[in-house]
Amino acid sequence: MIYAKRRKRMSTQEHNAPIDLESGKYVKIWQGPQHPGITGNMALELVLNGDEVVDCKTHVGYLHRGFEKLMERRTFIQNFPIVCRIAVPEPTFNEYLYAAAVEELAGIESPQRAQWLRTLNLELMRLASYLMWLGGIGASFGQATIYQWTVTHRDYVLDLFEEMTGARVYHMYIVPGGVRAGLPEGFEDRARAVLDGVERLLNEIEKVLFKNVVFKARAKGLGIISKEMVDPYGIVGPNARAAGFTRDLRRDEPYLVYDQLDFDVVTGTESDAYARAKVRHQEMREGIRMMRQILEQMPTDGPFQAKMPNVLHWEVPAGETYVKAECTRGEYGYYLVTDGSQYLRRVHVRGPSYTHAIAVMEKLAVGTNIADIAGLMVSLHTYPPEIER
Amino acid sequence: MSLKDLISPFYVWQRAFEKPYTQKHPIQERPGAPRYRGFHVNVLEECVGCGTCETICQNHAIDMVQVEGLEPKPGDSGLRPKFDYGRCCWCALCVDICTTRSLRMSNHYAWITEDPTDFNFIAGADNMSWNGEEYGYRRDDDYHLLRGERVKMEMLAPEEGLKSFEEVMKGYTEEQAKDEADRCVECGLCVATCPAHMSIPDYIKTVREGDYEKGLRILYETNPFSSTCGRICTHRCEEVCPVGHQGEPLAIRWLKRAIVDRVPRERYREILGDEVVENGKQVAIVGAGPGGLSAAYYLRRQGYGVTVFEAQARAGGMLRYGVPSYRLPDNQLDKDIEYIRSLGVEVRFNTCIGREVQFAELIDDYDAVFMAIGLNVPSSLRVKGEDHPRVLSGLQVLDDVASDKNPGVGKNVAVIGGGNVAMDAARVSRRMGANVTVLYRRRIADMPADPEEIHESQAEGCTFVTQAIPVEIKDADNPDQVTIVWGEAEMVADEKGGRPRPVLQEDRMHEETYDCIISAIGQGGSLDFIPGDYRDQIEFKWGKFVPGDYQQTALQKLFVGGDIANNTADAISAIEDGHHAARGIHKFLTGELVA
Amino acid sequence: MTTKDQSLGPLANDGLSPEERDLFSDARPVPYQPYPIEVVEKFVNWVRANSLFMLAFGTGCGAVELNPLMTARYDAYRFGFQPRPTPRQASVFMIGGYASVKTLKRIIRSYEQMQGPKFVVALGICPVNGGMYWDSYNTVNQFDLYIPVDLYITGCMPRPEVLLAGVLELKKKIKEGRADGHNRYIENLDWYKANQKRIIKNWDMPDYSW
Amino acid sequence: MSNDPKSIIEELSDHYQISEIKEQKADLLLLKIPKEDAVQFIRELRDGQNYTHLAFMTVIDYIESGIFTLTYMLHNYAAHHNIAVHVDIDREQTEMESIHELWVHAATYQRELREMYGIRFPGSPRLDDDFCLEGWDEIPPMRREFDTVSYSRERFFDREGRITTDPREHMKQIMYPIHTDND
Amino acid sequence: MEFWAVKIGYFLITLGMVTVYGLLLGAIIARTMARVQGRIGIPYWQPFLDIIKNLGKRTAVSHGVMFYMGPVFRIAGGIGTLAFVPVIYGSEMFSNFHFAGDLLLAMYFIFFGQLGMALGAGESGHPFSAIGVARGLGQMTAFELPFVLAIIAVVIQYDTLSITEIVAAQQGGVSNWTLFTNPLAVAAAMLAFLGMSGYPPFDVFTAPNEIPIGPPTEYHSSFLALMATNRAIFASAKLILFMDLFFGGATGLIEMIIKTWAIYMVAVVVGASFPRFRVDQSIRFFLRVPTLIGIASIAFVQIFLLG
Repeated sequence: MIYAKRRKRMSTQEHNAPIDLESGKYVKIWQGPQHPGITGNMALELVLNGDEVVDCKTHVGYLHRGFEKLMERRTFIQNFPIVCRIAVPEPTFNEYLYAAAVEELAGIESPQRAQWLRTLNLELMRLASYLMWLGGIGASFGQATIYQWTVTHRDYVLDLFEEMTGARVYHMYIVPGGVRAGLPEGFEDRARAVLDGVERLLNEIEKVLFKNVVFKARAKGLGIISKEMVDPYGIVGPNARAAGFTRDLRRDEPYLVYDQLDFDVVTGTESDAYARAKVRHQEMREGIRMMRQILEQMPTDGPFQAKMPNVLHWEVPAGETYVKAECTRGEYGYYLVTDGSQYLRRVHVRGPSYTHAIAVMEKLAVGTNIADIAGLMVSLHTYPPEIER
Repeated sequence: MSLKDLISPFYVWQRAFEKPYTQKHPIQERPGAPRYRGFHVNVLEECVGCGTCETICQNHAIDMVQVEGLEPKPGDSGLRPKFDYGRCCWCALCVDICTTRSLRMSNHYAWITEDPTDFNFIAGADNMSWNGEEYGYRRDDDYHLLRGERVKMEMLAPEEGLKSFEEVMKGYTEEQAKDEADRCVECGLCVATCPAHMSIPDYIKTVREGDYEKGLRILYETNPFSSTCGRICTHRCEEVCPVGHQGEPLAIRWLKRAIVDRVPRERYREILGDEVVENGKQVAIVGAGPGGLSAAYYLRRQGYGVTVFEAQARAGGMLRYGVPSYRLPDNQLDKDIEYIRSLGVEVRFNTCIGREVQFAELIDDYDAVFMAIGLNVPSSLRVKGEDHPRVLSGLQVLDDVASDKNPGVGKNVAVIGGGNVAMDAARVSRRMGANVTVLYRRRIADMPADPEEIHESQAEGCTFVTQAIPVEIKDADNPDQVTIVWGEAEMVADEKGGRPRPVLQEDRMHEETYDCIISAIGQGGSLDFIPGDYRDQIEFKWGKFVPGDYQQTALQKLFVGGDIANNTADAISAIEDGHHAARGIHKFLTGELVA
Repeated sequence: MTTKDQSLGPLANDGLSPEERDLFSDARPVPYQPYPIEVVEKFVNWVRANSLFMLAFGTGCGAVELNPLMTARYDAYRFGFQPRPTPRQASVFMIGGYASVKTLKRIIRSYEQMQGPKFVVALGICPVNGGMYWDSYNTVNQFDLYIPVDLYITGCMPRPEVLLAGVLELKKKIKEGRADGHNRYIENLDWYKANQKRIIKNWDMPDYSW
Repeated sequence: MSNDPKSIIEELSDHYQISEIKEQKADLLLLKIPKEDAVQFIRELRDGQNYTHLAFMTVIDYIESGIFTLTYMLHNYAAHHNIAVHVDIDREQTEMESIHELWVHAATYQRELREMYGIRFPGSPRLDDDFCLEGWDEIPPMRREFDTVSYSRERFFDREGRITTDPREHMKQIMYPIHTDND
Repeated sequence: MEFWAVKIGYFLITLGMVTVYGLLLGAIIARTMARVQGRIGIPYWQPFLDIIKNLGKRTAVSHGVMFYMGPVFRIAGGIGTLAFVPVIYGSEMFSNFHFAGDLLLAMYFIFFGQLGMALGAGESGHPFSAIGVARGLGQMTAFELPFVLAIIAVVIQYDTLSITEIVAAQQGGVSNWTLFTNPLAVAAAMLAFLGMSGYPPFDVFTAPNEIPIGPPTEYHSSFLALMATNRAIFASAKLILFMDLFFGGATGLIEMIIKTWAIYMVAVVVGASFPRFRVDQSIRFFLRVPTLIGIASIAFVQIFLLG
C-alpha cells in the first residue's frame, strides 16, 4: 500500500535547524496569490528541500477590506448588506449571526417562521458550500470531472436561493428581526427535486472519488491532525470531527430550530485529508435529510418579521455578546459590542479559517510533498476573506 | 488497494451518455427569478422624492436629482433617485424603505459597458430596457422597515368628554412620544408644506433624543404659538408626510405638543435666551391673535417697541374665542401669550381701531403697522328667513362659551356647515346637553374640518346629515323654536374638473324643527375703519387684503397678515404671516426692503 | 485620459536595490503595432476574439462566479474562453471585483507579465467607483487609474450569464479592433506608474515586470 | 470540581481580582481581570477548569477613557460554556503579555492586533510581520481615531460627476425662497 | 535526388495531414472529456485558433537562447518521430522515411524532444518550470522502462527493427496483431502509454493545480504555438507508432483514424476517471506492475513464441 508507507516516512528535515536559503539546499517558492491551486486569494511561502516542504508561511491580506472598521461606521441596518461579503462562498452564516447578535442585544425575538426559514437557508448554504468544496478537493488532486459536476449542482442550489431570496450569491435575506420574505409558490417541490439530484450526485461521487484508488493513495495519510493538536490549535468543525471529536454546535448548543430536527453528528477517526472529505461528504447527506424535514415541518404562514424600531435611527442598547453557529468549517462567531449609539462600538468576526489556514496549515505543511500542498490546503477548507475580513 | 477501488472510478463515464448540464443559450434562457434583485425601476408618478432611499444607502449609491418636467409641489420634492451602479450592491434596502413603494427592482441584470461613467441613471426617467418589467424584487406585504401605525394617544372617553370642557386629548407620554418620533424618516417634505416652514424633522429628532429644550428652541425659531399649534394646528404637514403613504402619517402636531408639554413656562426665557435690546423703533400691531402676537414676538426679539391693539378684553383672538377649551385649554394658550408679553410687548385691550384709535394715527405715530384683525363677521346663509332670532352664529356660540356666558342653544340643535367652527359649535352644544344634527352640503370626505374633529364629533354623538342644502328658515309653532327646510343634494361632477358640486333635488325636501340653528359656514372681515384715502392705495379682493412680498401693502408702512390677508384662514398661516411681516418690517425699517 | 509626453528613456527601477536592478530589465515596453495589411489584422483580431485565455487569478469575490462560468452549466469553453494558470499564456484578465492595495500590486505584476494584446474585464461595482468598499482604507475606488480596463460588467456579483455576455461583448470589441487597453497602458506608462506608486507603499519591484 | 460556571468563578475569586461579572446569557459569562493576573488566570481556566478552546481574542477601543479592552473568548467543550475575559490596558502603553504558548493560533491574533491597533505582545512569533496590510505607515487603521472615509477619499478618489440635492433644501429654494432668510 | 525530393514532398504532405489530424483529434478528445464532465466543450477548430492567436502575440522577454530552443527541440522531436514512422502501410505517400532501423530512431526522437524541452524550460528560471521538468523527466524515465521492455519483446518477436516490417508481419487478419500474439507486451506498452499521454493519473508534470502548468509556465506567444503544434504532431506520431507496433498498422486513412482514436481513448477513459498520482507514486507504479509485465512479455516471447 502506497499510502501506508507514507505515514511511516519521517521528515528528513530537522525542524530545529535554521533554514539557510543561501546554502543552495533549499528552494523557496510562492504558491499564490496568482496560482490555480490556492483557495481564494492568498499565498503560501514554501521552502522546499527537494520535493519536501520544510517551511511554510501563510500570507493573507490580499482580500482585506477592513470590514470591522467599516461596520463601526454604518448603522445597524446598513451593516446587514455588508456582512455577507465577509465569506464569499458562504455568506448566509454572516447574515444569520449578525442578525442574531443584534437581535439579542436589542431584545428582539424573531418569529418562529423566520427561524425555520433561516434554518432552511443556512442548510442550503451549507450544501452549496460543501458542493463547491467537494469539487475543489477533487480538482486539487487532479480529478477535474468532479469539480465540473459539483459546481453545476451548486448552481442548482443557487437557483433555489435566487427564487427564495432574490440573489444567487449574496442573498441578504436574513435581516435583523426576521427574514425578508416567505417561500415562493412551488418552492418546496423544486427544492426537493434539487435535493434528489444532489443526493444522486453524492452517490456518484462516493463511487468515483471515495472508492478511487488514486484518491485514496493521495489523500490517505495526508495532513494528519492528531487529537492532541485540536485544542491548542483551535481546530473546530469537520476538521475536528474527522479527528474523532463529536463537537457540533447544532447539537451541543442548538440555535434556531436545530433542536427540532433529527440528524447525526458525523465523525471520523483517521483525521487525514481523506477522513475530512468523508466527513463532509456524509454531512451533506445529513444536511439533505435535515432539509427534507424542514420542508415537511415548516409552518407556512404567520409573521416572519418581528416588530422593529425605525431602522433609520436605530439605537441598540449598550451591551456585548458572542453568537456562534456551526458553519461548514466549524464555529463561526460574531462578537458584538454596542455602546447605546446608532453605531457598533466593535465587531469581531471569528472565522474558523483563521486558525485552519494559518497556524494549522503552517504546521501540517511541513514534511509534506509539494504536490500535496494544494490538496492539503483544500482539505482544511478555508476561506481567506474570513481570515482577513 | 482493492480491485473495486480500481474499477469503480470508471463510473464517471456514465455521465458521458447523459444529457449534458450545459444550457444552450444561458443569456436568453435564464431571466432572473420573479423575486430577483436586478436593476432598479421607479414609478415616477408615485415617487415623492423623499430621499429616504438615499439616507439608508450605505454605499452612497443614490443621488437625489431634478428630473425634467417634475417641479416640487406639496408632498413631492420633485427630485428623483439617481443610481450609481459603481456603488450599488443590490441589497434593496432602498426598496424596502421606500415610503411610497414606488421604487422596485426588475429582474434584469445585464449591463456591460466600456465607459465606467455610464453606470449612472435615474430609475424610471432614463430610458432603460428594464423599465416596466413585470418581475423583480418588491417589498413583501408582511415585511416592513417602517411602521405604518401611529402611536395611539390616550383620550377622554366620549361619554366622559361630554360631561365637561376638560381637554380631550391627553398628550403623549415621554415613552409614546419617543416611539412616535422614531417613525420619522427625516425627509423634510413637510417643511415646505407647513405654512410656517417649521423645522419639523429637527424638532422631532429632539423628541427622539429627549432633548426638549433644544426642541423648544427649534420651535420658537418659527412659531411662538407652539403650545397652541401642538393642539389645534390644521397640520397640513401630516397630509404630505411620506410615511402616510403606507399607513398613518406621523403625528407631527402631537409631537410638537410633546415638546412644549415638557418644558415649564418659567424656564422659557432661560432656554430660549431671548434678550431684548431696544432699538428705538416703534411698531403698532392691530389684533392680538396668533398673527399679531407672533409678529410682536419676532419684532420684540429684534428690539422693536411693540404695541398691540386688541378690541377684546383678552388676547388670543380666534384661538381664545373661536376654539373651545376642550381642544385648547385656556392655560395652554396663556402659556404662549404670556411668554410673548413677558418680553415687553404692550397690549392695549378693549381698544378698537376706528373707535378708540384712528387708523391714520397709527400710520402717523408708528414706524410701521402690522394689521392682523382676523375675520369676525359670520357669513350669511343666504336663505330666506336667516335673520330668525333662533338662528345663532357659530362664532357667537363659541365666543359666549369662552366668555363663560350661556349661549342658550336649547335641547335640539342643528349646525349648518362642515368646517372646524361647525364641529366646535356642535361639540360645544353637545356639552351643553343638546342633541346635535350637523347639516352639510357635500359629503363627509369633502368637509373642510379636520378628520379628527369629525371623528370625535361623531364619537360624541353628533348626527351627521350630509348632502343637505338649507332652503328656507321659518317660524315654528313654538316661538322658542325654529323650522328649517332643506333638500337632498346629488353630487354632480364638475365639467371643468373641479370638485363635484352638490345639486339640489327639488323633489326630496325635508322639514325639521329645532330649538336653534347654528350657522357656521364661514366668516368674513370688516375693513370699514380704513379711511377712504388710504383705502384707495391698498389692494383688496373679496373683502380681504392682498399683500405683496413680506406681507407689505402698497401703503408701505402697512403690513397685513392673518385670516384677513390669506385664504387658508388658520392659526399656523397667521403665525407665519406675522413672522414674515416681522421680517419684512425689519427689512423695511433697516432700509433693506425697497418697495 | 490624455497622452502624457513620452520620454523614451529607460525605466528607473528606483524601488529596487542596486544589486537587484541588474536583474531586471529597464527597457520600456512598446505598443502593439497592427499588421500592415488590414485584412490580416482583421483576421488575426477575429482569431484573438475566439481564443481568449483567461488568467486564473481570483483577485476578489467576483471570482466565485467564474467557477460556474467555467463549468458545465454555462461552459464558456464553447465560446473559446478558457482559463490559463500562468500570466504568460493568458490574454484576458478578469478583475474579480474590489482590489485591495496588496492585491493591486500583484495584479500589476501579473498584468505586465501577460503578453499583448491583452484585455482587462472588470467585474462588479467595486472597480467602477469603489462599490461597497468606497470608504475602505485598503481598496481602490477607481480601478482604471492603475490598469486600463476594456470592459466593465456591473452587478454584485455579476451572474455567470452576464459574465458570459461580457465575454461575448469583449469578443465583439476585439473583432472591431477597439480593445486597445494594452496600448493605452504602454503609451501612458508614466501616468499609470505614478498612480500606482502613489498608493502602493512599498514599491519594491521593477517598474515594468517583463 | 463543579462544572457550574458561577461556582468556578466564585472559587477563582479567592485568588484573583475578578470584577464586572455579567451573565449575558446562559452560555456566556463576561468578566474583567487586572492586566497582571490575566495570563495566569487564563492559564488557570484552561488547565484547571477545562476552558480549552480559545475562540478568539480581540480588543475594543474605548478612546474616550483612553483604554483598550482586550477580550479573550474561552470555551469549555464539556459544559458548552463561554467565558469572555476582559483585560484593560492603557491606550498609550499598549503592551500585553503574549499567550501564544497557551494556544498556537493566538500568535496570529496577536499579530493582527499589533498591526490593526498597535498593541505589542513581546515574544509572540512573527509579531512584526505584515499581516493584512503591506508597508502601512499611518495610525493603525482599526484605532478609532483613524478616519477611513477621508483616507479613502484622499487616496482613492470618488469618481467625479455625482451631485445630490437635499429634498428639503431643494423645495425651500423653489417653493418659498423669500421665507428662508431668518432673523 | 528526385527520389528524395518526392520523399520530402510526400513527408511534408504527411506532416501537414498529421498536424491537422492531431489538432482535430485534440479537439475531439477535449469534447469527449467535456462530455464526461457534463458539458459541451470547445469547438472543433479551437486548437487551430489558439495556435494562430499565439502566433499573433507579441514576444516580450528574453530568457536566453536555450529558452527559445526548447520548443524548437521539442517540435524537432515531434517531427523526427513522425518522420520515421510509416503512417499508412503500403502507401508510398504516407510511409515517410522508413528504413531498416527506423524504430530505434523513432524511439530516440521521443526522448530527444522531451530533453530539449527540459533544457529550455529549465532556462526560464521559473521554479515551477524546474519542478515540472524534474517531475516530467522522472516520470518519463519510469514509463520508458516498461515501454522499452515492450518494444524489445516486439522486436524479438518479429526479429526486426523496421516498423514497416513489424506492420507487415501483423497483416492478414486481426489475430495477427501483436495485441493477440503478444498481449503482455501490449499491456506493458499501453500502461506506459498512459504515462506518455499526460492524462491523469500521470499528469503530475503539468498538474495545473500544483505547479501552474509545469515546464511551459514561462512559454508564451509563438513558442506556445510551436508547442501546441508539436503536441498535435507528437501525439499523432506516438499513436501511429503504437498502432503500427501493436495494433496491426493501418492500410487506409479511415483505419488509421479509427485505430489511433481508439488507442487515444484508452488514455482518455482512464484519465477522466482518476485523480493524479504524485510523481514518486507514479514512478513507483511504473517500476512495478508495468515493468514486471514488460519483463514477462519478453519471457513470454522467448518461451512461447520463439522457444
